[in-house]
Formats: sequence, C-alpha cells, structure tokens
Amino acid sequence: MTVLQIIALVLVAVAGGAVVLTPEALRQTMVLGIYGIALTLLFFVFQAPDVALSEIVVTGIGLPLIILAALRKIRQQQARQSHAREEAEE
Amino acid sequence: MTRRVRLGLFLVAGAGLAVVLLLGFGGLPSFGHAHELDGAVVNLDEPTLRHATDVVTALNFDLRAFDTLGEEFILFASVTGVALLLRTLRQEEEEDQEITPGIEDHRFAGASDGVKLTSLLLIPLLIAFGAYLVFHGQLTPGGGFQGGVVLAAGPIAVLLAGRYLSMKRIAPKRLLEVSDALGAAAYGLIGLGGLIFTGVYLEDPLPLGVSGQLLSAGMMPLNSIAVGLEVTGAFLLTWTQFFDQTLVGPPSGS
Amino acid sequence: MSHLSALPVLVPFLAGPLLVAVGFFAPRWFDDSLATLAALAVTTLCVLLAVHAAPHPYAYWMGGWRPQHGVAIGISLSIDVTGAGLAAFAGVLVTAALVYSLRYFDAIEGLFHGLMLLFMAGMVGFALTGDLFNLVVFFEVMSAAAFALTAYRIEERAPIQGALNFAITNSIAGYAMFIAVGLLYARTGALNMAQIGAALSSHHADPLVIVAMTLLFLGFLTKAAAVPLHFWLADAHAVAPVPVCVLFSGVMVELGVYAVARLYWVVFAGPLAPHAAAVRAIFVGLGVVTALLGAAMCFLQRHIKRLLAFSTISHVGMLLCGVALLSGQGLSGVAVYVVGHGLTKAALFMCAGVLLHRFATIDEYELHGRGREVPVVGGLMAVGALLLAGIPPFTTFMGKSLLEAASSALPGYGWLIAVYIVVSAMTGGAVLRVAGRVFLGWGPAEGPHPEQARAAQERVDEERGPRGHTPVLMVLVPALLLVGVLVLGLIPGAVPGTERYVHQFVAHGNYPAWVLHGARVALPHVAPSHISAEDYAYGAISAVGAVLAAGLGLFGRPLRESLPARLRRSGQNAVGVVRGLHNGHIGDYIAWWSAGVSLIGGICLIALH
Amino acid sequence: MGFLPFAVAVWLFVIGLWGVVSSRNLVRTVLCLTVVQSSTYLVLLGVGYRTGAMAPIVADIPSTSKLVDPIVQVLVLTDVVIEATITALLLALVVQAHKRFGSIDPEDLRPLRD
Repeated sequence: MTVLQIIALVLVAVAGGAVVLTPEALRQTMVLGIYGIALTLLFFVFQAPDVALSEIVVTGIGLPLIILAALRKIRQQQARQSHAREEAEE
Repeated sequence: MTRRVRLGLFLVAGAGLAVVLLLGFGGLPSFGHAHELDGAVVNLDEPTLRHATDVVTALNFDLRAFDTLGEEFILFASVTGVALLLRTLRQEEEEDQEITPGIEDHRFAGASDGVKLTSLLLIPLLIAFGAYLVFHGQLTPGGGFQGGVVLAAGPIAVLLAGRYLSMKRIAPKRLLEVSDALGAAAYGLIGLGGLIFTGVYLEDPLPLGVSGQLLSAGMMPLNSIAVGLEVTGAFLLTWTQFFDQTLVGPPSGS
Repeated sequence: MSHLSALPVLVPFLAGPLLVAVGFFAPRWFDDSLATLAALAVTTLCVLLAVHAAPHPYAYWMGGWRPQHGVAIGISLSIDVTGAGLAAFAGVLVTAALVYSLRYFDAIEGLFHGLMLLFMAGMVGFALTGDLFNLVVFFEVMSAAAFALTAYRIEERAPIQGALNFAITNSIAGYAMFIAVGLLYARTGALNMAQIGAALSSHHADPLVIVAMTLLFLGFLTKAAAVPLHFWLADAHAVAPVPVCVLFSGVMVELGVYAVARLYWVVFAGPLAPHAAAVRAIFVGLGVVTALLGAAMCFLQRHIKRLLAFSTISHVGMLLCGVALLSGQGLSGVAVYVVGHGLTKAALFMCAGVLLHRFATIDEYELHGRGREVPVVGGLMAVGALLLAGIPPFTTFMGKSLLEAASSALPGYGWLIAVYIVVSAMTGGAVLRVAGRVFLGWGPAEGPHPEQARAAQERVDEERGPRGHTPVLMVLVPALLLVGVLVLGLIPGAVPGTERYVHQFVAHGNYPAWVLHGARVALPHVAPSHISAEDYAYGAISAVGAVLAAGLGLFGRPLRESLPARLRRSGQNAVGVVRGLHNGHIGDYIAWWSAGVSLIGGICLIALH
Repeated sequence: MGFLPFAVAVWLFVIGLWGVVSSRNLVRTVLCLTVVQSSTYLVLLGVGYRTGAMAPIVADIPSTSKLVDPIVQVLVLTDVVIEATITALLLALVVQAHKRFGSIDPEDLRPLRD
C-alpha cells in the first residue's frame, strides 16, 4: 500500500464524515463536491481511471446542478410561504 | 419514537452493524493481495479477443454488456420518473402565472460577466472533450457515460453564459426525450444485431478491426455512441426539468 | 427456441422507450394497445421458455461467453421452469393491470405505460438471470421504475411520502447487496451464481460468507418486507395507483422471497449444510414475527388499501416460513401459494380500486353501506376474502396444505400450522369485515381514529365530480383473476407438477451441472403429497375463523366494552405502541432497518459459525 | 494497513446511515445516502486491487505487466450511474414533498399518522 493511497483513503474518510456532519444543506453540497474530488483521487491511485472519470463527471457536473436547483426551488417556496403568511397577518 | 429514542436506537444498531461488517470484511484478503480472480483471466483474453485497449470499457460492452443494458434502463427509468414527478399540474400552472407574469423574459440569475465569458469559452471544449470520450471508449479511459455527461454540460454552459431560454432553444425537451429514449432503445437493438447475425444476444457480429484504431473492437464504438446519446439526453432532460421548477414562483431574493 | 431467451427482457426494454418517445403526440389508444401487446408478448415468451426448459433446464450465455472447462465468466440467463414460470406470472399480472387501467385513470403522455413496461422488464430479468450482480442490477431496474410509479399522483401528499420512504429504504438495501457481491467476488472470483455456489461448496462457512449471506438475504427481504425491514411497504402500497399496487403486492414482494430461495439453494446450501437447523430456526423465527405482526396490523386498519398492504406483509411472513423450512415440500407450498395469493391480492386491490374510482375514498367507515350500489364488487371481495383465508379446496388452500404438511414433517415445527391458521383467519377476516361493512352496511358507521379518514380520500377533479358508474372492465378483470384462483389448483397434475419442478430447484448439486457444464438434468420423480383430512379441517377452521374475526370486527364492540377496564386499557396501550411504530418517519424506519440487520447478522454469526 | 480501505468503507456506511437517521432535512438525507453508497465503491475496488499492478489499459504498457482486476471496475461504473440517477429521482421527490407538505423535515411528513 503506497503513501498516496493511504492519504487518499484518509481524505475520503474525513470528507465523507464531513458531508454527513455539515449542518446546512447548501454548505453540504459544497462539501459533497470536495468529497467527490477525494473519491476521484482515490480511484486514480487505485488504478481505476474509468471510474475516476465517471465519478468526476457525476459529482463535478451531474449532481451539483440538480441539488442546487432543488435547493433553489425549496427556498423559493419557503419565501412564497412566508410571504403568504405575512399577507395573512396583515 | 422521539428523536432521542431514535438516535439511541441507531447508536446501538449502528455499532452492531459496524461490528458485523468488520467481522465479514475480516475474511477478505489483505488489500493488494487479491486472489487470482476472474479478472486476471479476462485481462489476458479481452485485448486479444476483442481488439480493445481499454479493458474496462470493453468488458462493459462485452462480457458485462447485459449489466450495462440494465444500467442504461435504470438511467432511463429514473429520468422518465423525474419527468413524471416534476410535470406541471394544470392548477399549478395557473397559480404560477398569477405570481410571475414575466416568466418568458427570465434570465438565469447569479452569473457574473467573468462566469459568462468562461462559460462561452468552455462550450466548444466541452463538446470536443465529450465527443472524444464517447468515440474513444474502447481505446482510452472514458466511454459513452462519461462522454455523455460532458456533452450534456455544453448546453448548460450556454445557460451560465446567458439565457435559459436560448438553452432550451438549443435543446428542447421533446428532442431530449427522444434522444434519451432512442439511445436506450439503440443499445438494446445493437445487441439484437448479435442475435440476428450470430444467433446469440449481445454477441458481436462486426469485424474487430486493428487494435488501437477508432473503428476497432467490433460494435463497441456503436455501443458507446448509443450510450452517449442516451446519457446526453438523460442528463439534459433531468437538468431542464429541475431548472423549469425553479423558474416558477417569485424570483429568488424577494 | 433458446435463441429467444433474451427477448422477454428486450421486448419491454424496446417498447418502453418507444412509448416515452412518441408519448406526447400518440393517442391514448396507441399507448394502451402497444403496452398491452408488449406485456402479452412477454407473457407468451416466458411461457414458451418454461415449456422449453420443462424437460431439462438450460443456461443462455449473453454475447456467447460460454463457460470453458466449467469456469463461467459471462452473464447467463439460467432458465428453469420455476424462474420462467414466475416471470410468466409477473407478465400475467402486468397484462391484467394494464387492461384494468384502460378505464381506470388518466395516463400522461405514455410515461405511465413506459414505466410499467420497464418495471416488468426488471421483474422478468430478475426472475431469469443466473448472475449475482445482474440480479442486483435488475433489482435496481425494478426499484427505479417502482419509485416513480408509487408517486404517480403527485397532486397528493401520501404518495410522495410513501415513495420517499420506499426509495430510501430499498436503496440502502441495494447498497448492502453491492457489498455482499464484493465479498463473494473476493472469495470466489466469480459472479455467476452457479460458479459461486460451486466454489463455496467445498468450504465451511466463515464470517465472510455468513455476512455476505445476511446482507443478501436481508437486502431481498427488505423488498419482501420482513419485520423489521417492512415499514416502507404499508406506506408505499397504500398510496400507489391501484394497477401498480396489484404488481407490488401480487408479485414484486414475492420476487424478494424467490431471490432468497434461489440464493440459498444455489449459493449457500453447500457451505451452510452443517448448520441447516440453525438457518431454519433463525428464518422461521423471522417469518413468524412478520406473519403475526402483519396480521395484527392488518386487522387494525380502516384504510382499505393499507389493510391489504399489511395483509401482504403477513402472507410474506408465511411464505418466508415455507422457504425457511428448507424442504422441497415447503418450497412447493410456497410456489403454489404465491400464485394463489398473488392473484387473490391483485383482485382485492382491483376491488378497492373500484371503490376509490366511484366514491373517491377508501376508508372503511366512510364507505359504510355505500357499496350497495355495486353489489357484484362486494361478492368478489367476499370471495377474495375467503380465498385469502384458504378455504378448501382452491389454490391458496392447496399451497397452505403443502406448507402444513412440510411443517409437521419436520420435528419441532408442527406449531407453525397454528400460525398459518391465525394469519389466514385474521387477514381473511379483516377483508370480510370490510366487505360486510361497505357492501351490506353491517356494524357501526363510526370507528376509531377518525383522523385517518381524510388520508384515505382522493382528490377528485372538480369538473368531473363523483362518478355514477363503474366500467365493466374494472369488474371483469378481478373476476377473471379470482376464477383463476378457483380453478388453477384444481387442474389435475398442476400441484404435483409444481412439486416436481420445485424439487429440481432445491437440488443443490444439479444447478452447477446444468448451468456450467450444460448437463441435461432430468426431472426428479417425487411422490405427490396428498391432502389429508386434517388439512381440510385446518382449512375449515381458517375459514370459520375468518368469519368469526369479521363478526368480531363488525359487532364486537359491546363484547370489548364488557371486558374489565384494566385489561382493555393495557390492550389499547399495546395496540397504540405497535401502531405508533409505523409512523411514517424515515429516520425511524432506517434505525429499525439497521437494528434488524445488525441483530440478525449477529445471530447468524454466532449461530452458524 | 491492508485493512484500511475496508475499515473506511465500514465507517462511510455507518456514518452515512447516521446522517439518514438523524437528518431533519430530506435534501440532507439524500446527500447522506450517496455517502452510504460510496462505501460500496471502496469494497468493490478494494477487493480487485493488486499491489504494483497497472490500470487495465493495454495501449502503452508491455502486455506482460500485472493489471488490476477490471471486472470490479465495471461493477463500480454501474454503481456510479445508479448513484447519479437514483439521487436525481429522490431529489425530484423531495421537491414535490416540499410543494405538498410545505416542509422537508421528516417529522412533518406524516399523512397517515397511526
């Protein structure tokens, strides 16, 4: 086992824990991106370039756009809800 | 259950689960000392038998092609599911129009000029790189899936560079649906070619060509293109569905 | 003939995308006829495969990667009568569900039909494949289509929540199975089930094999909804559109049990042979808990689809007991019972669909007496209830008799018969109670937990208003399915034939022979089990028990109130606790899932090592 | 040291489940699920790795050199695709859940309280 592999594994373990323990969803999305990069690095040092490419296109492009759009939609709805609530109070 | 009971239960259960898994993993050979597995046999056979140099993509389209068929349809089913779930209900449409009459003019908020310029420069690069990945599936790392996602990112760069609606003009939803479906069906049909010409489903009837060339390894380039087509359509369709959701309702920040 | 082996999977994989691609301009009749034709074609193909595999089962190697010197590296469809028969059964139910939905609801641009076909492809591939990883892939195909279908009615709350719980729980089960595949591949260097089984059979079971087995079994039992992995099922089955429920309860859940049986006899029977008694004890225990909890929860429901969902859990417990007996006779009983129960449950969900379609609610008390408008459906429901209770001499009874014979043949397991009787009486009785209250107006019109009535309502399109009629097709299809249950078990030779094919299925040594070496394995000769007078007596007790249980549910309130107050209160508390566990909170569900997996994994590690 | 990849896999599986159980926001639940899933990549790739072996690309290395197991990599490719698609499907469900319930806290998603 090479030093590079050990470093990559530790990185993955720490970043994976960080994804779970980050409290707020938007910040968690960013940590998930870092986690994806750590996994990509790990796949490279595990001699799996095909998997590394897949992982980076998924966590680099594929998922963030979906997560951000979902979060944006939810924020918009929350804004609309509180707007409606304020109007009801007036 | 209250939150406290739930977390307590999981603390015990999770610890137990960890112990069970660790005991099971204890039987694995030490990392780096895998037994002589199937894979070793395949590594020797695959390049000579199928004239492909990227063994992983080659296996993906050959030995494990039936798994890949399943995988493409997991993707297809999920994208169809997303389309189903994020469809706009008639009554929602009416509500939304009351709130945002100017929806047609909507610009994608939040991109600075720097981002826009970078995105514009990125578009040709993304398309070239994506196409390279798709066409070189059997030769170098990457293949239809990876290339498809990169290709799909091209129109997304248009979105970052400027307007959502111009992106939708480049890639209207119907076209994406058709491309997604066509790619998925094409993958199944290519295997059918094997059934018709050799009598065995997913067997390769094409000449294998010279190892290392673009059109080598029999049907693999075709497989790769079919997957690329499907994945491009699938990801663009998914993104469009999600973006459409965020374009209704009051603009963010208000 | 064997050239066609891949087509049952391929036909829906081609028709599905076609429906989605042309869906936005194709007329409704096109979607309906293409989807129904595809489902019929798949059913026919599966029947042909079963007929072809009847003299001796065979393996079909994808891409021509045949095993060399008995070493398989390719993916095979390993086709025997049991697998192909189950695939055909799935095809029958998909066809029935599609015909039923012709008149049931508004389909959106071919998406519903497309997803139904993909779901069918997943089920058929799952039943036919001979490769472990491929099995998990088809599990995921089924899942992806099923998640979306559950939430088909996005305008309502409950389907969204049910689909989320379904998707999260089953995804985690899928990950556990991926890990198990990795473990077994590391040990054997193979993914083909026959190859794995052959490689393992010469060794004793060590923790790696036991953990792999636990993860695989519990993964599939998550789909099959064994307690405590079952919480998602009631949420999802109660809210999915009726044609989808038909498939969920009728065949998808049973496929989970099938995978456990297949994996046990092909892969784990060798290494675990010295521990068969312990395996039997553990999984019979799991089955009994599932059966009894499901039956109790079933009886407590007033939401009719949720009631049927819990009855499915209860019957799955019974099926799991039958598999866990680890005998050919027990598994024969399971095979017959799967067909009888699947058709009956499908018909009952379709009857519930008629009520929902006509009255826009599915709450037992809200519907009090209103069913008089559609007496035929009441008749169907009563027949279905009695079949669920295993009334002699029909298909469900035949299956149950085999289970009873297998249980009493094993020393120390005769008491299982009492469990089967309780399950039959409680679930059959609950449905009979519904039929009595809804179609005859018996019993009080107000029940406990009135807040649940709202959840049972379906939003109706205001322009359309309540419907005054029921399409004939929606009554005809469940009637035909019930006729199937009445007739199939009585066809001479059907049950003894099933027994012979199942004995072929459980012959551990045979499977590698025909998969890896292409050997022609002959059908074993098995003396047909004969149904004794005792079995008829048990059947009669179940049926009478169901009638009594229904009577208790309808008219038992004075009786309950005459009980001493302390007894009544502690009874209510116990019921409250059990109900409270099924609270719809995904965090709770996953905590229970983890607890179940670690507990059963721990027990297996201790008992089987 | 040879056990490290598998220990990390167990850690990811359990900590991801902790995230799912303790989450009060369904978007977080879905993201934690991807962490659970990534544990399967480590197991699969871990069992196929051989010390000193090259990636299974045979274009520019001598054909006698030792290669890592390509089959597990094919399995992980499928796994990654499943991750991406199921996550998209789940997020679509979460968006709908927020529309219908006005909340994405699992505490509030209980249409059938019993």
